[in-house]
Amino acid sequence: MVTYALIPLLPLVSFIVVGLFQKWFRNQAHLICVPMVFLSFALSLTALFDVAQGNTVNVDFFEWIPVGSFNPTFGVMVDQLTASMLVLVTLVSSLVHLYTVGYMHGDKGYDRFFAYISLFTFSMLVLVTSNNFLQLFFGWEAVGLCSYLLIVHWYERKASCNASLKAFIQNRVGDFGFAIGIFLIWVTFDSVDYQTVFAAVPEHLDESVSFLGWEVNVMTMIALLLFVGAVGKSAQFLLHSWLPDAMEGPTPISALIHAATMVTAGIFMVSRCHPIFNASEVAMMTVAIVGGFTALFGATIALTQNDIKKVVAYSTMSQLGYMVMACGIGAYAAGMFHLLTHGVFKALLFLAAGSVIHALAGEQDIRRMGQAKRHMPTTYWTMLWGSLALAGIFPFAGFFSKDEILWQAWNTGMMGKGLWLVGIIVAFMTAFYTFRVFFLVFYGADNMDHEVRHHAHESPKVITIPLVTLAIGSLLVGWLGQPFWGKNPVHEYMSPVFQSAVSGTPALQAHATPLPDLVTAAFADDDGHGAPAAPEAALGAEAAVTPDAVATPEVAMSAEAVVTPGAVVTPEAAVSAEAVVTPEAAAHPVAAAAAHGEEAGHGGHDKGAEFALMALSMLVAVSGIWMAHRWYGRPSQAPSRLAAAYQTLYQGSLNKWYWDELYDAIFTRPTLRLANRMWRVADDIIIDKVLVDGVAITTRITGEILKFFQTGRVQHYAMVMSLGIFVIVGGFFLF
Amino acid sequence: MMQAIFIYLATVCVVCAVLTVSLRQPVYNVMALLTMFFHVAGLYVLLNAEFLAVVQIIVYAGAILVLYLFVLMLLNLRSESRHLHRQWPFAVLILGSVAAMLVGAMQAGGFGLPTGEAPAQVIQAVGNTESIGLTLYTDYLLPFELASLVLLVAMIGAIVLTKKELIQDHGEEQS
Amino acid sequence: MDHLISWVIFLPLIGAAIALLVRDHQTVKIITLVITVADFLISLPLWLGFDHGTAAFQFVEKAAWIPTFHINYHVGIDGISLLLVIMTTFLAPFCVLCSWHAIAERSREFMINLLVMQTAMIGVFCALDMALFYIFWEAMLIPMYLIIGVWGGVNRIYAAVKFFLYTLAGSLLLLVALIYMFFNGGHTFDIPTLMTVGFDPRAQMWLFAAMLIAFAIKVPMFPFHTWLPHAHVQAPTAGSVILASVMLKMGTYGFLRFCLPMLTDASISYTPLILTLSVIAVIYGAYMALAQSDIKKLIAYSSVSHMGFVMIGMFVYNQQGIEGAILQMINHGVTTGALFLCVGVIYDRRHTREISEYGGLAKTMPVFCTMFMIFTFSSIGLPGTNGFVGEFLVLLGAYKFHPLTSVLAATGIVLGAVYMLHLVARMVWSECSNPENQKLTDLNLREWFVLAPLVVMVFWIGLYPAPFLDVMHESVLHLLDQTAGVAGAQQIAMN
Amino acid sequence: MIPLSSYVILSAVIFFIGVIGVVIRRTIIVVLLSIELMLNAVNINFVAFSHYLESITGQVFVFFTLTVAAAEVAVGLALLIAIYRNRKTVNVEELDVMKW
Repeated sequence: MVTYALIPLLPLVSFIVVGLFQKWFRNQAHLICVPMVFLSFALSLTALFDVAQGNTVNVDFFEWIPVGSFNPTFGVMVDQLTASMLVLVTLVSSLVHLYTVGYMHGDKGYDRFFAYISLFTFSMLVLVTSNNFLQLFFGWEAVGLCSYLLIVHWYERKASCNASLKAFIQNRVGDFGFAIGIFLIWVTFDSVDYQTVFAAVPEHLDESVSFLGWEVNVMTMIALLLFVGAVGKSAQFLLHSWLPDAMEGPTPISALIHAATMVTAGIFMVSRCHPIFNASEVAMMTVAIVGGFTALFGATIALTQNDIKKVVAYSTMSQLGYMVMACGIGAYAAGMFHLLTHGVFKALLFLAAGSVIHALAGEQDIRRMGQAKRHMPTTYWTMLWGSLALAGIFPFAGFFSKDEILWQAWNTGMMGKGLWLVGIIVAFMTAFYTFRVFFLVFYGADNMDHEVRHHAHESPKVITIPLVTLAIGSLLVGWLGQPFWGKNPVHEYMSPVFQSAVSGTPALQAHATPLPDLVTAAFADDDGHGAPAAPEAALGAEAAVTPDAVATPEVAMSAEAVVTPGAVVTPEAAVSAEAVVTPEAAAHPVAAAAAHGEEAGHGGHDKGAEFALMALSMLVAVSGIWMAHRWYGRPSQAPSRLAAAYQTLYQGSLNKWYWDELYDAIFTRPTLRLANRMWRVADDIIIDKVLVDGVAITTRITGEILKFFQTGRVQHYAMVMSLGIFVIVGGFFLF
Repeated sequence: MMQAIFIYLATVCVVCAVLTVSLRQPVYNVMALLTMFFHVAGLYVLLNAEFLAVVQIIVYAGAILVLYLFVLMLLNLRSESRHLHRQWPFAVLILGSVAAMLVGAMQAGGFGLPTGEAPAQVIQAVGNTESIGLTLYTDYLLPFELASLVLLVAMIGAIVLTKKELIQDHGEEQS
Repeated sequence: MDHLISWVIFLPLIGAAIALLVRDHQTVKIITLVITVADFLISLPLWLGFDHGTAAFQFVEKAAWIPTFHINYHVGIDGISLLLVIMTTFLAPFCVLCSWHAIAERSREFMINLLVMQTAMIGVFCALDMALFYIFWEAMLIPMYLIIGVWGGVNRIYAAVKFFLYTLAGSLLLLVALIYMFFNGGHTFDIPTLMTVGFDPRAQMWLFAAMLIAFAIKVPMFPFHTWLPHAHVQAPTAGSVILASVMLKMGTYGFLRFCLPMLTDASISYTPLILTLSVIAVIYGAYMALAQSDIKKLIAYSSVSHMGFVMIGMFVYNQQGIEGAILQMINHGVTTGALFLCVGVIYDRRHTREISEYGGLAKTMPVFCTMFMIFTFSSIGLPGTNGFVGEFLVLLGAYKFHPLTSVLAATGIVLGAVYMLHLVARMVWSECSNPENQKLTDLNLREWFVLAPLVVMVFWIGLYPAPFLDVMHESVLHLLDQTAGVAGAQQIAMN
Repeated sequence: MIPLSSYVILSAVIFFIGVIGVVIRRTIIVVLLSIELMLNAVNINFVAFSHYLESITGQVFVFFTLTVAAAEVAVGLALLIAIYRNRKTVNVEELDVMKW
């Protein structure tokens, strides 16, 4: 049990040691950080192995803030969900640590960088192993802090200062919603511990809390508020504009933080709190729609970006949309599986992109690259494998996890089918833009400028080793969730976590689609672990959620929109932001039309349908690649002609549908102007000069006026005195 | 009989008071005040305060007015043309109304004050001066001493004020 | 030593007396340092020996002082005032250390002022007799006035006079209220007994109004806050630290000690007003801070925002809210005090408070920047630092009492991040263009000793606040019984 | 028998004539005279009350007003002379040095 506590603490030890004794390390910080992370990776493997045996752990170490009934603790809870996340986080983190030794070699802030990565790993692990909402919040914000510190690593550059500020504030807006969610949880359940809260969900199903006049079901309210936190952290639709800007930071952290770990925290939280989400259809539908739309939104922008890291960033946003969509339709296991596979091959793509940039002396614009195949063969084939995995081609990981989501989407009624359609379109776009980048970088016209080509070289060993391991991983990890023979191992593994809650919620028509109940469960895992001992779970994890949504999307959307980032939060402001959102709903006809689907997926489906769908998505992916090859493989004018034809669409996509300018216009500039005017006028003049100094001035003026009575002549004073007597005696007699 | 004497004395006092205030010549003012002092002494006699009447005449008429006359002669003040303020009617009006209001107030209020234990007959028997002396030197000894102190201060003050230039500018010629 | 509290209160005064006799400036500084550290050490037994079980006042000392007016020297502490006393004594040595070289001329008088100030402040927290409380309350103003007026910045006279008169006007109203309570409370100034006297509600309304204005000026609450930026900008570093970390707590302590227990009906009926003002203070303070170009003014407005949180925490009538408020008082003291010390460090080097003058400090002063960042994040309320614990409890309590207030106040979390990180971005991160910034030296040992303990405090309260919270439980519950007992606070559905 | 109120009215009238004198006359001498008038009015009151309330204290107090009056006149006239010496005038309106 102590070993579980060690997993988060080891990186913390290395952070403290490097942090305090930075001067003594002199660019040798990796001597302590890398072994520590690998050690915690090994520990998390053992944790995975224990959990696979079925014995989960939930222990509290010490009370954090003991005040009356509210007393959150620091503790560790390791169950199937956490174990998988532990492995992913520590795996990617250790590979990135290794990678950084090469990539950041010779950088001024070398030790500082290592210190902050290990702090990041610590906070991510605390977040993942938390057993109550407050420790989750602690990890949540600590992770935001580390991403802020790492993005601003090269603080000389103005762009990275702005990007870090933007990232932290947008995360902070998400945390604002998350904090309110935790308040509501505590007020309804009188506890913040996962165990007690999830167990008590059934009793509070019909309670409602008034919010700005509306009586909203308390579960929906909590779910939506928590989802706001997830949107903030996982860069979903409304709080997404910080992720592409976060590319200002060094590539290792893009790989670690903005691809594999931090951004997935939102999805982890949603799946961790699935009892709450399952208990409210409105929340589930919102999650699904937001996820779906983000996927579409991210993919459309990624099509036209020219910076290699920006393309990969938008593809991350789009894949995150996928995972959120999976959670939205109840397929938490599929969502988590895609999270794992995506973590692997997206980290690979980022690290490969980093190695390309490293090799081409910092060049990031893909239009000034080409024919790089000759110079860096290992980066070439590892990036190829990563792209294939992302596109979802058969043997690679993407294929299994993406199809799993599409299959589950297909199964959950009309809305599910709508989401499936969106999924297929996004799959096509993903394949297209991934290979657009791939061909532009490695094939196509060689428009690298001269001296860059002259000393473009393959990256050193310490960079290519992580690339190779990740490439192998992105090949094999997919097979973990293979649906072909035997039970799907990931479902088996995840079922105790998600199945326990499902049976507990009577409100849900638990119309379980029975698992493909094949007998043998080949648990092939590249780490060579024993066969799963999970019992034959009748109830599939992804209980179909009948989307007979009571509240229309607008209600859900308005709750979503209340949390406008950073503006003066008055209900009126919320309404204006909501207007922005509704067009999105219109632009997404499929979901709106499918809002009231009929009874969820038909009875026991047969394997055939699943395989047919897989073939279809495979076909879509291949056609995407073929189109990318035709347009970018060989120099051709097709893309420029197309761009000229649909000028508005192209410009829109290129400028990220003008969301940054929109936020700037709605929030940043008015806030600054308001603050300035308020200070100049309200504080300085009205309160300070008029009221406070005003009192001083009035006293002086009255003094001036009274001065005229002092004529200096004794007789006047006598006169005034007698008048005084007159008044007093008169007063005395009158009253 | 007493009524007539009182009315005579009262009217003369008021008339003299008005004359003291209104006459142009300072000497005539002093003379008017002198006559008023005599009639006030008369009033005291009427109120069985004979000793006070005598003291009144000696001190007020004898000492104080003489002092005034000295100063008048010393500064040989002549009457000036405008001896009253420009807006004197306005002041008289106000203060007159104040006086009237106060007099009216006096009428209304009863004077239920505690009576002392020395009725007029006892004073007659013992003798006005003796009874004053008796109370003065028993109950009011401290005020008596303080009064002497006041007089002392006044004397020193008067001397210092008037003799100032002798000490200060010994050599200068008389300003 | 039985008269522990009296020693804690009057040791600085004895120190001041000794300092008066000594001519040489350097020895006076050393004496002051020794006295303040000794004062801190003897205040520790108060905390260690504090009995967590009872809500009654402890270490009580009572002696007749002015019998004719029924005023007696009655001191004692309970869960609420203990931590404030400890914080005052804890911060004093830092004020002395940070003004070691900063105060060049007349540093002897400066040190004496600090010591007298110290006595007055601890006295206010320990006084259990209203007259004694008032005397210390007023005594505190004079040394602060001198510190700002004599050793201050350019137009220090204006700031000092404004500060003095503003607070004095408030405290006169307080005096009127005290006297009324003396006569109607059975001719006694004794606070514990007056807590049991139920004044009639109509009178309570007037009393509360008087006290509200007196304490609101001190807190400072929204409309009465304009003296704070002026005072902070003109005050020397040590003055700013004391002003921010201890003097602002007088107002809130006053509410906790006088208004809530004694004038409960009035408190409950005034709650809507106070909560609205505090929410405005939170958001307004944040907006003001965003628009500042002077660091000290920015931090001054941020403390208006933080104190808005404290005020909200106090008027939500549940344990989380009040304990959050008390803890937030301590946190604000530590964090804002530390921020002012940091400003003092760079002010000693560059002698300017304009943010535009600085840039890229991370290159030349890395250690300072890390400390500054830690205090910024504590001021924002990042979990793991002390700011978070206080703010979270306050918002939690507020949510239970009136959700809309809590949501509006919670925007303070976001706004806080905006203006503080905006400051950090302009000062610490951007490139080091200004030539003077290039040759800035990093923290010397003295400055390091000033800031390091505060960093420890930030993380200690942030990660393990139990020892601080256990002290308060009984007293806060007792306070809640007093308030709830009178009018069933819970059923006030304000929304 | 003369009622007490008539004496009181008499002294009030004289008192106010004194006040009017103080206010409207321009030379200090007459102002001082008017003050004498006011003091005499007060004495009348004292004696009247002493007679009607059968208590000697009223008359004793007359002595004290007497001393005060004497002292006042002495100092007043000394002042007058000093002013006359410096300012060559006794006209009250010209003595307004205390004007703001």
